[in-house]
Amino acid sequence: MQKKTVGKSKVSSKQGNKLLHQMMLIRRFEEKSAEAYTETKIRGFLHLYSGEEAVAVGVTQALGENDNVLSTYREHGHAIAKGLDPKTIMAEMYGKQEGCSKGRGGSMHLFDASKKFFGGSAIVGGHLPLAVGMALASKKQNLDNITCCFFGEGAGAEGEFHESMNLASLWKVPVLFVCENNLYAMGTAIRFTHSIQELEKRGDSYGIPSASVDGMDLLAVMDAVKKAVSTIKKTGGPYFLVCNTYRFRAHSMFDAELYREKSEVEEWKKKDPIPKFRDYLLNANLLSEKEVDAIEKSVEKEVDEAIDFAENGTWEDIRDLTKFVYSEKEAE
Amino acid sequence: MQKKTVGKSKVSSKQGNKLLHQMMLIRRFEEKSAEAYTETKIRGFLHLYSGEEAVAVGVTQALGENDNVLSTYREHGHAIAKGLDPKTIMAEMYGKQEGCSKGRGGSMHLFDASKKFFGGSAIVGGHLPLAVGMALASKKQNLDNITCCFFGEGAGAEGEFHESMNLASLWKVPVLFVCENNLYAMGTAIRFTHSIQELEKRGDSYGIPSASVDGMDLLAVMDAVKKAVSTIKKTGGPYFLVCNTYRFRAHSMFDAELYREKSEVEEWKKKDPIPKFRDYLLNANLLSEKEVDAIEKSVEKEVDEAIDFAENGTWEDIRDLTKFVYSEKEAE
Amino acid sequence: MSKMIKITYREALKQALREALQTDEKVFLMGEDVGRYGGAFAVSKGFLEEFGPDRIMDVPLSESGFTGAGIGAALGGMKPIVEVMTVNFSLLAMDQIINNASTLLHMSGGQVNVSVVIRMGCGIGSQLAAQHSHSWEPFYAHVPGLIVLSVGVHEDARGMVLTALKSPDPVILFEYTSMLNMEGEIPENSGEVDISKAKVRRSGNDISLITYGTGVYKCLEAAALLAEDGIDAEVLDLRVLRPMDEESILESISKTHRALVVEDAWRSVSISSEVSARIMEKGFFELDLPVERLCGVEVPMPYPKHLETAALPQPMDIADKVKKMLRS
Amino acid sequence: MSKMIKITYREALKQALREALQTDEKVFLMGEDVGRYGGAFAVSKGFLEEFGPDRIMDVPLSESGFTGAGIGAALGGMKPIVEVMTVNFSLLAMDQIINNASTLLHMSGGQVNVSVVIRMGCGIGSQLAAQHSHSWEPFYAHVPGLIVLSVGVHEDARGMVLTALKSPDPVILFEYTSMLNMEGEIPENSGEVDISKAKVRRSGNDISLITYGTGVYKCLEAAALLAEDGIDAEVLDLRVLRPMDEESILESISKTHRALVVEDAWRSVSISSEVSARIMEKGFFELDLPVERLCGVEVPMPYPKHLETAALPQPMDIADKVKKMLRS
Ligand SMILES: Cc1ncc(C[n+]2csc(CCOP(=O)(O)OP(=O)(O)O)c2C)c(N)n1
Ligand SMILES: Cc1ncc(C[n+]2csc(CCOP(=O)(O)OP(=O)(O)O)c2C)c(N)n1
Ligand SMILES: [Mg+2]
Ligand SMILES: [Mg+2]
Repeated sequence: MQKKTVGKSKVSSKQGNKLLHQMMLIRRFEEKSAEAYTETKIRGFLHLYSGEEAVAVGVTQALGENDNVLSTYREHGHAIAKGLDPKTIMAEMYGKQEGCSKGRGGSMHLFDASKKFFGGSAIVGGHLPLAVGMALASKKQNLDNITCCFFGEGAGAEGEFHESMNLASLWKVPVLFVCENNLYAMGTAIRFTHSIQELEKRGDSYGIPSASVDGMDLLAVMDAVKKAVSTIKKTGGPYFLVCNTYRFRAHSMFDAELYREKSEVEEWKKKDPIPKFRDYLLNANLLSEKEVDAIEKSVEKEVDEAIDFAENGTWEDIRDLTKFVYSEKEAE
Repeated sequence: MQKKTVGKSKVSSKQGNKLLHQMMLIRRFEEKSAEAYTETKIRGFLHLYSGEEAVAVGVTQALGENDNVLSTYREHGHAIAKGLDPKTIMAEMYGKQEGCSKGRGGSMHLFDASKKFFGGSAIVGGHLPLAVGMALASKKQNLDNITCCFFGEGAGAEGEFHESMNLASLWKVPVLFVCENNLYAMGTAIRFTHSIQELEKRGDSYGIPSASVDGMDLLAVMDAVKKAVSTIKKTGGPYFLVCNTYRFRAHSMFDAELYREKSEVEEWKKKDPIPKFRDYLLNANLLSEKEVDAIEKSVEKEVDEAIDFAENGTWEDIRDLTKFVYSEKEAE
Repeated sequence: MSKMIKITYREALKQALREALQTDEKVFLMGEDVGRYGGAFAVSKGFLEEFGPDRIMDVPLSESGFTGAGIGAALGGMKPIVEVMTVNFSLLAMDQIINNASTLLHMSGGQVNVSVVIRMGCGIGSQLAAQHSHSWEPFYAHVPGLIVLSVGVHEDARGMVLTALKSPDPVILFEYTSMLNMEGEIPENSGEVDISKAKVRRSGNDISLITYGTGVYKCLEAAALLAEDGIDAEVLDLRVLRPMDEESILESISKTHRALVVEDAWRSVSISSEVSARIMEKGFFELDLPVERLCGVEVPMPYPKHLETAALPQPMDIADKVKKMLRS
Repeated sequence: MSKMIKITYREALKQALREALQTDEKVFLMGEDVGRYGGAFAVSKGFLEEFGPDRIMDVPLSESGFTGAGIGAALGGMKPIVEVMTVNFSLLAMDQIINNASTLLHMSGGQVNVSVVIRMGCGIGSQLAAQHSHSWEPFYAHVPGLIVLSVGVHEDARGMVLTALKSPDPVILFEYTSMLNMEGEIPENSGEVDISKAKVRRSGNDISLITYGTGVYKCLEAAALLAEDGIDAEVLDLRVLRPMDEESILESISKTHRALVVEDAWRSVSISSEVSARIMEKGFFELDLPVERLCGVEVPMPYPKHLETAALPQPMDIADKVKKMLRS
């Protein structure tokens, strides 16, 4: 099913280390988040990214500081990959005012304008038009940044997907649509949500260059996104990349997973992108076992620090309840 | 650009007469409506169908009494073709209670449940989901009717189009989507509304069998729709038919037509479906000049009667203003 | 009188839906994750197995599309129950609900009625923040052609949908996510309930607490607190937000001569505004005090618990407000 | 004081838009048929020629998509003016306006503001029936985070959009289709106007006619009729429907002690409800009479002229209502 990607990216030792580090950090961050959720430190809906790390990391490494990223409620991985500090993310999920959104957003609404990370959106498909608009603004201002928009395959059934693809193509704006096809939208399998399941074909039907890639394979994602970004840079127009992946955990913390077999999950876990990339680096002598251990330790420490930071964060004063309703003034 | 249609439908003399009659009736009806509008007898928005007659007539002749039709605000032609009485349509546009919607709807909201004509919808794209739902109801009840939904190419850019196509395909419901591509959505040409202008390709991207046809050629439309209906009957699922056509008149009565050249309109008028079909019948000796004259006279009379009927219609009592808000009770 | 049983709000909703599905073949349930997932809030858990995929339809994420299809299925003679997972997503279906469901009967001059029930999870969950916590009863209650119901107590959870299915006209049914696990008592043979009238949930003489939805139990709690202080509050559950049962409101006012309207929705242009305005018009001379409102604070819902709690009227706030009103 | 000139409402809107486009390169206009067609209501006629297709963008029929793109363009540093042809179609964009535009500032903890102006043609045209004639100011006025303006007079048509473009937060601007051809007088150098306060359009002592939008000239007409009968009505144009200028309302009440609220929107859960409720809360003891409302009759708009006219408050109805109130 996957389109062949021509020749895998070579990574340097340093780059490999960094990317593996990111993926492992995301994984560990999610595990700790789940624990914190169980301890009721984090509340609301919590959607974990475990299993999909190669997508966020593989795509984001190709973006620059000035490139915009928009994502869904399952966005911790994208936020970390875009350079948000895990401390402020964890504090956000604790609801502390030291959080990246001052505690107002929680897990589903991570923001950091300084890092060009524009949320964290919890209306499925609702951020696609925003991404097209941001790309339009870039075009109008002759900026040379691109806007990258992550969303799930479930979102592809929403009308906003259609409208956004059509607008992006008509206007020829530099937006990279990244569809994370993890086969399920909550408990609804893709065969019940899309009449045509090879979603990359959708892109063609808008005249948008498109490809699909094995989203469990970091190098493949890197290759695919390299092509995507260079196409965008060349044409100034949009690109649609489908990353076929899988979430290892439940949809959110409220999910009995009645809709899929344990064995299916186990099958997919064999394709875990982290050991796959780690082993690649080891086998290619780009990384040593010792370095892997060092990453593991570092990751553990970073996440612990994030938890500490969140624990030590402070609650916003209730008297400030109506802040952030209008700019620099309070709501009535 | 048009897909070849395999062999044109043969029509009998009687059928030819009837179809020509319908097309001519629609044309004349629209002309009279425009006059009545100028005389301020009809108000609101009035969207005329002149030029597109082969679509309504060609498609509807293939439908049965129990087949449902839903249409847009440009629906006089569809209503006439589906067997609504021109009298009640004209009365509706006059706002008289003898109108097919009791005068409540006007030009944009013609209804006749007894004829399975379900409007007359003025939110572009808004009736597509309804059509899918009606087809779903047919499937659930094992009825063997189909639901036919007319809409413009402009509507195809709305999210509802995407959602409806996907749902119809997933659910495999007997709906015939007829896109009347008249090249303009108000003043916006198709190249500004669709990144891919061969709209039939959209159908493919949902796994819906699709075709396009010269909508100025009645016989071609009949052929195409025959295939469409038989596919629906065979598969139980949807079909997407694009009829390429042109509106000879302005979008509505409020339109200075700044967006297109007079010469373009003149070019298209050469493809007028009515003389084309008339000449075909004459040449094939399926109809005589005398019979054409008879049709013309009859049509004139029918439309005059419609006007008379409307003129003699009565105004609903103002005290009934809040009728039809809830079933069989009045609004507060 | 029949035996009383204990039941959660979720279970009451579930029993009602099951009864509807069992009784009428034309009834079917459609919505995101109502089937294989078991319902986002486990209300329809087990239904897919019991009724099969034709009666329990999982739909793709496409609120406008499937809500419109539900309306269309009603036109086609079925009795669809459309579940919009939460009210927040209903904005995507608003065109279908307002421009189609509420107008078709009128535009067709009475020919075409839309007998559809649209259920929506409403209000806060628990710290679901600004895109998942809102209360949009005020939007729908504005629109003629719709019947808008709010499920404030367990008995209505067990009965409203059954009556709603008999309505020839479109019904919007608000269910409250935050109440799903709450236990309550209902008669064992509980079933259909009236859907035209408000209902007094606690009779009292000193002040009318007029409310709906999540406000009902909160007001009852507040009334209990007030009773300790010798204040006898009446709690009127509006139940039907459209068309509003003005008579019951005025009746209550003519007894208590004072009113506080309570709701989780934002204050401006809300159900409370309407209640207050109606009392102004028809109950003015009965009033000993101006009607006041205690509503959701006008801020998109913040994530942290303490701010979420502060953003909504709590029983204590209601009691305090009443005391302040009576003191004045 | 500057010279007064005669101008249509349409021309006033047009001059304002042109000025905005001329003054700020970041401003652009996007919407269905704003360019080649000249604007559905000819407001932007000639703009495409003057400013080119990058500044005057015709968009496909996709209200959610292009409104969201306008919001996104604001995030990206531009100053978009999004035209939603009529308010009726804005239901398709409501998710973008409410779940995105109004919440982003809050959800991001103040980092991301949405400086977009969304213009909508509102109210009746002339016999446009039930999908094209509605007044949905009440929906938007309910939502914190939005600034909601109603263009009731020519001066505001000439000025509001200019001030709105300076707002860091999203502004919804209601323009009235039925007023486009109406002539009015404005100062020759008319421009930016305040967008935080209501405004007394006619000063009077006997009763306050509180209104907005199409209600303003209708109330002025009614006031003229009433003057013949020696009744001195004040006309207060709310102008800003959110956040509402309560102070001006109370000020007027404390002078007249009587009020009638007038609007074209349906009565239940409307702007009038809110005005009445606020007077109840803070102006109760000033009142000589209960506040009354004269609103759109609660029916989807019927097509025939006589029913359309009957469905909305007319100057004569307003005057009659006032007389009845004062007689009581
Ligand atoms: C408009 C809307 N409808 C429904 C929901 C509830 N919901 C949240 S996530 C989700 C599934 C989305 O699936 P997909 O787009 O594939 O993303 P994934 O969660 O798999 O990453 C649903 C139905 C929502 N948040 N927004
Ligand atoms: C949702 C919505 N947006 C905008 C309009 C205004 N409008 C009415 S018709 C029309 C053009 C539709 O074009 P198309 O679908 O091609 O149909 P045609 O009129 O050409 O038959 C527009 C923009 C509307 N009625 N509904
Ligand atoms: Mg998914
Ligand atoms: Mg067209």
